[in-house]
Amino acid sequence: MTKDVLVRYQSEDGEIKTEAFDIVALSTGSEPAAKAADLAGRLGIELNEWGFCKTEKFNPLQTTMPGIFVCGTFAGPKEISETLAEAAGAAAGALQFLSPVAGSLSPAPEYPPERSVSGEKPKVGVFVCSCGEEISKVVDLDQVVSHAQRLPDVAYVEKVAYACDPDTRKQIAGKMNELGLNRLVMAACSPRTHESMFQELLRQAGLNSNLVDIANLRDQCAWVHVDEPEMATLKGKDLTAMAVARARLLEPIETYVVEPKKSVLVIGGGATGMSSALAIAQEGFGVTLIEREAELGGNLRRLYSTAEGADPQQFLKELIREVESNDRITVMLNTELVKSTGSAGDFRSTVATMVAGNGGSTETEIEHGATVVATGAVESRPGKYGLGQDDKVITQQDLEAVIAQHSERIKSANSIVMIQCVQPEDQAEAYCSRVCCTAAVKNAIRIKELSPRTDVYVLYKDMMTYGFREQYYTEARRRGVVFVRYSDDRQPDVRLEAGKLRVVVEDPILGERMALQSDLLVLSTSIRPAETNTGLASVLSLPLSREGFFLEAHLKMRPTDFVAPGIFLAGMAHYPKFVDECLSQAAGVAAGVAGLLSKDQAKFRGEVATVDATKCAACLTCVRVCPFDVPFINAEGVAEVDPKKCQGCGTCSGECPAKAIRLFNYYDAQVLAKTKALAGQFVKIGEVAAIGE
Amino acid sequence: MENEAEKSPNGYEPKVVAFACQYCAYSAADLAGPTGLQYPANVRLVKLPCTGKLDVLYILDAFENGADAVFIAGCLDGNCHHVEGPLRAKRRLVLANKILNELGIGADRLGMYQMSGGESIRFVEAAREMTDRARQLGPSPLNQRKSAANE
Amino acid sequence: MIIAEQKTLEEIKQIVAGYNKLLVVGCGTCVTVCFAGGEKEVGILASELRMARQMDGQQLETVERTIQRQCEWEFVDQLKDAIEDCDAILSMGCGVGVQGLAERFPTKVVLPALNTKGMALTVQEGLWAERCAGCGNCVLDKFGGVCPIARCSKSLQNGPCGGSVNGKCEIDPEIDCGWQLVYDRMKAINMLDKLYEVQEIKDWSTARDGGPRRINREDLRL
Amino acid sequence: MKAGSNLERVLEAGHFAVTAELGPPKSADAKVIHDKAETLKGNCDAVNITDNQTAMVRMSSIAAGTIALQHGLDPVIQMTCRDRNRICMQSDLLGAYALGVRNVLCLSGDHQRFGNHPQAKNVYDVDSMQLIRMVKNMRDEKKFQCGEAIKVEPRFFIGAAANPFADPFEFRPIRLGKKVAAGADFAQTQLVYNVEKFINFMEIVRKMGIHEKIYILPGVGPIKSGKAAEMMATTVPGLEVPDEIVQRMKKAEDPKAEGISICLEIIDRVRQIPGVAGIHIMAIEWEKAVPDIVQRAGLLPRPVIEVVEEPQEPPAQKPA
Repeated sequence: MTKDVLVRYQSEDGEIKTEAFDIVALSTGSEPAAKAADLAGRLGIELNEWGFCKTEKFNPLQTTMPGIFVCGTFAGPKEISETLAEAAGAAAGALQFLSPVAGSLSPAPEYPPERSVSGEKPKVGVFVCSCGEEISKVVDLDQVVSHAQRLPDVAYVEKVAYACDPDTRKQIAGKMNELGLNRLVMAACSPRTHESMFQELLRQAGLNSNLVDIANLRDQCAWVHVDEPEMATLKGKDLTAMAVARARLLEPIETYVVEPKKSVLVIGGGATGMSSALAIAQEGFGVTLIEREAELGGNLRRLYSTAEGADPQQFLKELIREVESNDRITVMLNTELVKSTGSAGDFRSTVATMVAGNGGSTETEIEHGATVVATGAVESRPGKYGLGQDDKVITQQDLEAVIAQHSERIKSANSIVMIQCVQPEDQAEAYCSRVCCTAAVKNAIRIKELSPRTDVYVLYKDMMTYGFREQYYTEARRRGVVFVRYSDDRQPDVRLEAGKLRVVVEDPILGERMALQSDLLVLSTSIRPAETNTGLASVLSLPLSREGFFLEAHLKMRPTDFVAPGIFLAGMAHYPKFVDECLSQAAGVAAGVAGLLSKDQAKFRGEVATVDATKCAACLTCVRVCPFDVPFINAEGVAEVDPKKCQGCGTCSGECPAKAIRLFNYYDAQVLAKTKALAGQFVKIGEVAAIGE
Repeated sequence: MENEAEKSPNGYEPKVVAFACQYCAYSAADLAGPTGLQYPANVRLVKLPCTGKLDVLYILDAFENGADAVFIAGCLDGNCHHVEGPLRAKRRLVLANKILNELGIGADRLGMYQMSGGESIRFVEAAREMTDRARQLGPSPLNQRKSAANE
Repeated sequence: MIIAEQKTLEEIKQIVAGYNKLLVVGCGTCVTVCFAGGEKEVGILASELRMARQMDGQQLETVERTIQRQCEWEFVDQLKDAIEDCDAILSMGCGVGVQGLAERFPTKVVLPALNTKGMALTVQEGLWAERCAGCGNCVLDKFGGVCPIARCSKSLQNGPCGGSVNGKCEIDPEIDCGWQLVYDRMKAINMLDKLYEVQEIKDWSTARDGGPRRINREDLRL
Repeated sequence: MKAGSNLERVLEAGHFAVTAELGPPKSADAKVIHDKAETLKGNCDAVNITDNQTAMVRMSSIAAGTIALQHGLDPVIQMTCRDRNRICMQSDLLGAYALGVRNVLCLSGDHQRFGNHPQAKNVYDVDSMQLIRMVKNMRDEKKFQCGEAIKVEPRFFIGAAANPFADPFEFRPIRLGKKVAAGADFAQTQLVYNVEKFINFMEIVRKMGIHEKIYILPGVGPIKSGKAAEMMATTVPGLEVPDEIVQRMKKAEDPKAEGISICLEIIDRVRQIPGVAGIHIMAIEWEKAVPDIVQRAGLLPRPVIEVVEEPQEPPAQKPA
């Protein structure tokens, strides 16, 4: 008995195959939580036909009961980042009811007063986390522990199971206190995800939050060296030693306080931009909404129906009316961002408004505490299959207008063919545009509703009508829409013969070539990032993905943030999305903005460059190399860096020939401590005069 | 793993130090595990806020302290959070390469890779390539001299 | 500012051969600005030299210090404590700095790590170009503010030689013809006619040709 | 008569003068000079003895000039500012005069970067303009540069160089004018291949009246091969060889013959230009071509002018 699992399945060419597998993983669908109906009943909210929370297309976070919001998978199956955006959005929804007191209620955690560690010899506590078994099943933590015990200034070493567990953190904080430890080394997971947690721990222990270094034993050791336990253990010891070496030299961080400007710049006047502007305005902040085009609405202007039946044009009209009548919102049309400086809470931007007629523009300076990027995306129009050459070849967005405004064209058509996944030749990266399958299915149904006799063919590679949208696919099939799959190596062939479109496609299941006469050929073209993204990314110093969309701070955990504080992201500027998804994210952004601006003081950790005036030769190197034009030569004739503007990249300190500029947390001595630790070298604390020197 | 077999019989395991930008390469390295990727355990990352912070001294110090190979891992050109970090880093490598060649350590022990924060595969390729190179080149001549001196 | 650049590693290695504990001294003014001998370069060179020595199977100990100016006794004196147990001082200052250290520490070996190149301005980050030859008798009033002594390869004072082509000097296409610059400037400020005068033979006694120069300000000296 | 050299007498007499270049050897071999002198004898009015041309060490121009004198040639010794300071220059001038040399051509000199001693320290104590003035003051004021009197002064016919092809072009005639003001009696130019540009130059020179104050001898010379033509066109700063000539040289079946015929064409054209007082043939390391060129240009025989106290006829163009 091998205990293999035998799987019998039918291959594409119809052959029945049987194959043996060691493991079979089933991707099962998600269903509402068992007690969802119960809860819904008690809250008085309605559920949809699948038992998930019922929502409306254009109000995706609102339950049927005013004042009750929904987020996450209770409203339908979805991805982590979406649930997080929705969570923030639902919070923003709730905030609307609390706007007069927004922010003042947020419970500031109570911390003991901070103990000064200046003048103290480093006393390092090393806590080695097994992360359940995630780390310990690869790395021999006992060896790490005994190695750590021999490192200089290490006063205490302990192995813990889950350092992220609140109780464990409390215990660690207690231990720090009890033993008078003044530096913390966590041999655990990635600082990217957990540093702030351990910083908080230090504050609980009455220490400055900066006195921690993390040895990334999980993400950068155990998880990636599964098959080399001995080498991984060796590396684990090194990483811990490197962390200890740097921790010994860490200094308390100063926090800079800014009184945030209570206003927001929203870039993009589509559905996303407008709804985030509204949500932000409802929180009590002023909004300047800039739109490149001459009118508001963006892509939504060209959307005439939704699969779910809601009327986008009606919604749009309402939205524009609300935005225009809101006295906290200033709308600027024909306007683009040309310059933006400053930092979270205190931005200063210049926008240019095209003056009609003369081709010139006027510039306006705007002060704002936060920025929202909601610049959308565009349907591409590649010159494929005759698009742009023959008016019988149109895009899915064109079809929206034809159905809504020229239904006679539909009614007179005998046959309409749609081709999915049409990507421009010059599109470097292949990606799924997510909305086009549903759009095709929706429009196919509309065609069938208008003209049941018209044949509709959808040539597709892969139909992705995810979530509840699957019902429309079923509906379309029921109405007789024919779906024909094609593959990348056998793309449909379109010819114009005697004024008629002839589409030839090879049906992989039948293995036969089908020739379809077509009165209208509809292409589902890929949704492209706006061409202005590159310029805007450079003005705002923001990263773009390889595809050219804006890149959020974290793929899963921070879907509406950029790494740069104070700048937020929503809608199709991020990647192609449905309207409801855009609106959820827009609401999420409003929550992020409120979190930043509702406080009287926004605090920023001073991971910034500082100049040692006694060493500065005023050589201007920093002035020349800073990508953000921050350093300047001050009245005393030496370089100066405004900590509120410094982005903390360290370019100036990397280049300064006098070593007069140091970047907090990346002092040379601190960085070099890590490489020296590799060779078992640890500087004597007294020898590093002021650490940065 | 394919590298396993190549691990040298005399027990030489190269030490590879990577200076990684926190926005891209450090994140790419973090994401390798969850994406099901593995790379040689010889690589130790030192996090930088940006490759613009890179100092030639860091590279020299890594070699002086026993690294057999060093690589810089930064953002893609035009996609740097701080605009031109990788461009600066590349300029600084010009000097570092010159020094390594003059010293006889060899600039081929120093590499530069660029990736976005999500491209763990690129990070893994970089880690493998530099580790393989360090294996092929053998221990850094500095380490050879040192061990010879100790014997 | 004075510009200088580092000697080759090979040359410095030979210069410091035989010394086992070196005090590497940077200078915080001119040579810092031209990336030749500031604190950053001190760190890099010290590391290079240690590794170079290690490559030869030997050891070198370095002590790294950077003072504000090696041409001032008060700053030079700050090195006193570090000097005693070093075999030699490797100065990363200009030629003045090296001699400053040598004069102040008469019994110590002081070695140069830089080649001093002259007086220059920063054309752009990483590019410095000579502007003054220190002739001791400034003639810039006659040449529209462009010095033909420093900027013409032949120090001609009466116009360009026959090697001036497309604004470049015959000796190097990277070097501007000093006389083209003079000509353009004089034209721009409407003073071309000044160039018609024959410049008499120059008195070089004010330059280094007249012997080591010094400036003596009796009003300042005690 | 300022110096009474053959060259001065020929020019004063209004003849179309011919000078040729005689390059001293890179050795101590006097025979080379003797041979070259024999070749040139009777084919020119004076021979220019180059002074460590292109900064390559060669036999001293004064020494080689003295040998040329033995063959009855009238040497124009060249003197650059690169290798001598004012003390040495004046000393050499006294010696050269004592040995019978009567012409001197004052030059800046090629930078040593191109020569065989690029590590040398150059002098440039004095520039070519100042050298001209110094030679003139020694002759006319009987004074050393420092102002001290000279008992027996050296009397030289003073030559200057001019390059109509270098930049800035507008300054070139002015610079020649300055040399006249400094005291130059005659000027020899860089090799002329771009005749059009030289015509332009002369036009400005005439407008400024310079040609009335100085004898101008454009430099001409035969090119030996297509490769040489290309090299001259691309690598020699301040020398202009039009593409048309390069092409002709490259296509020629007998490049040497073609080189000579191009040279003859150019001589023919520059002779027509008002203000041109003669030609200076620079057949670099190809002195043997000179007799042929002079003969075919119809410039033979060279005039023989008796040495007399005063000129017998008034000169056509009298320098001021």
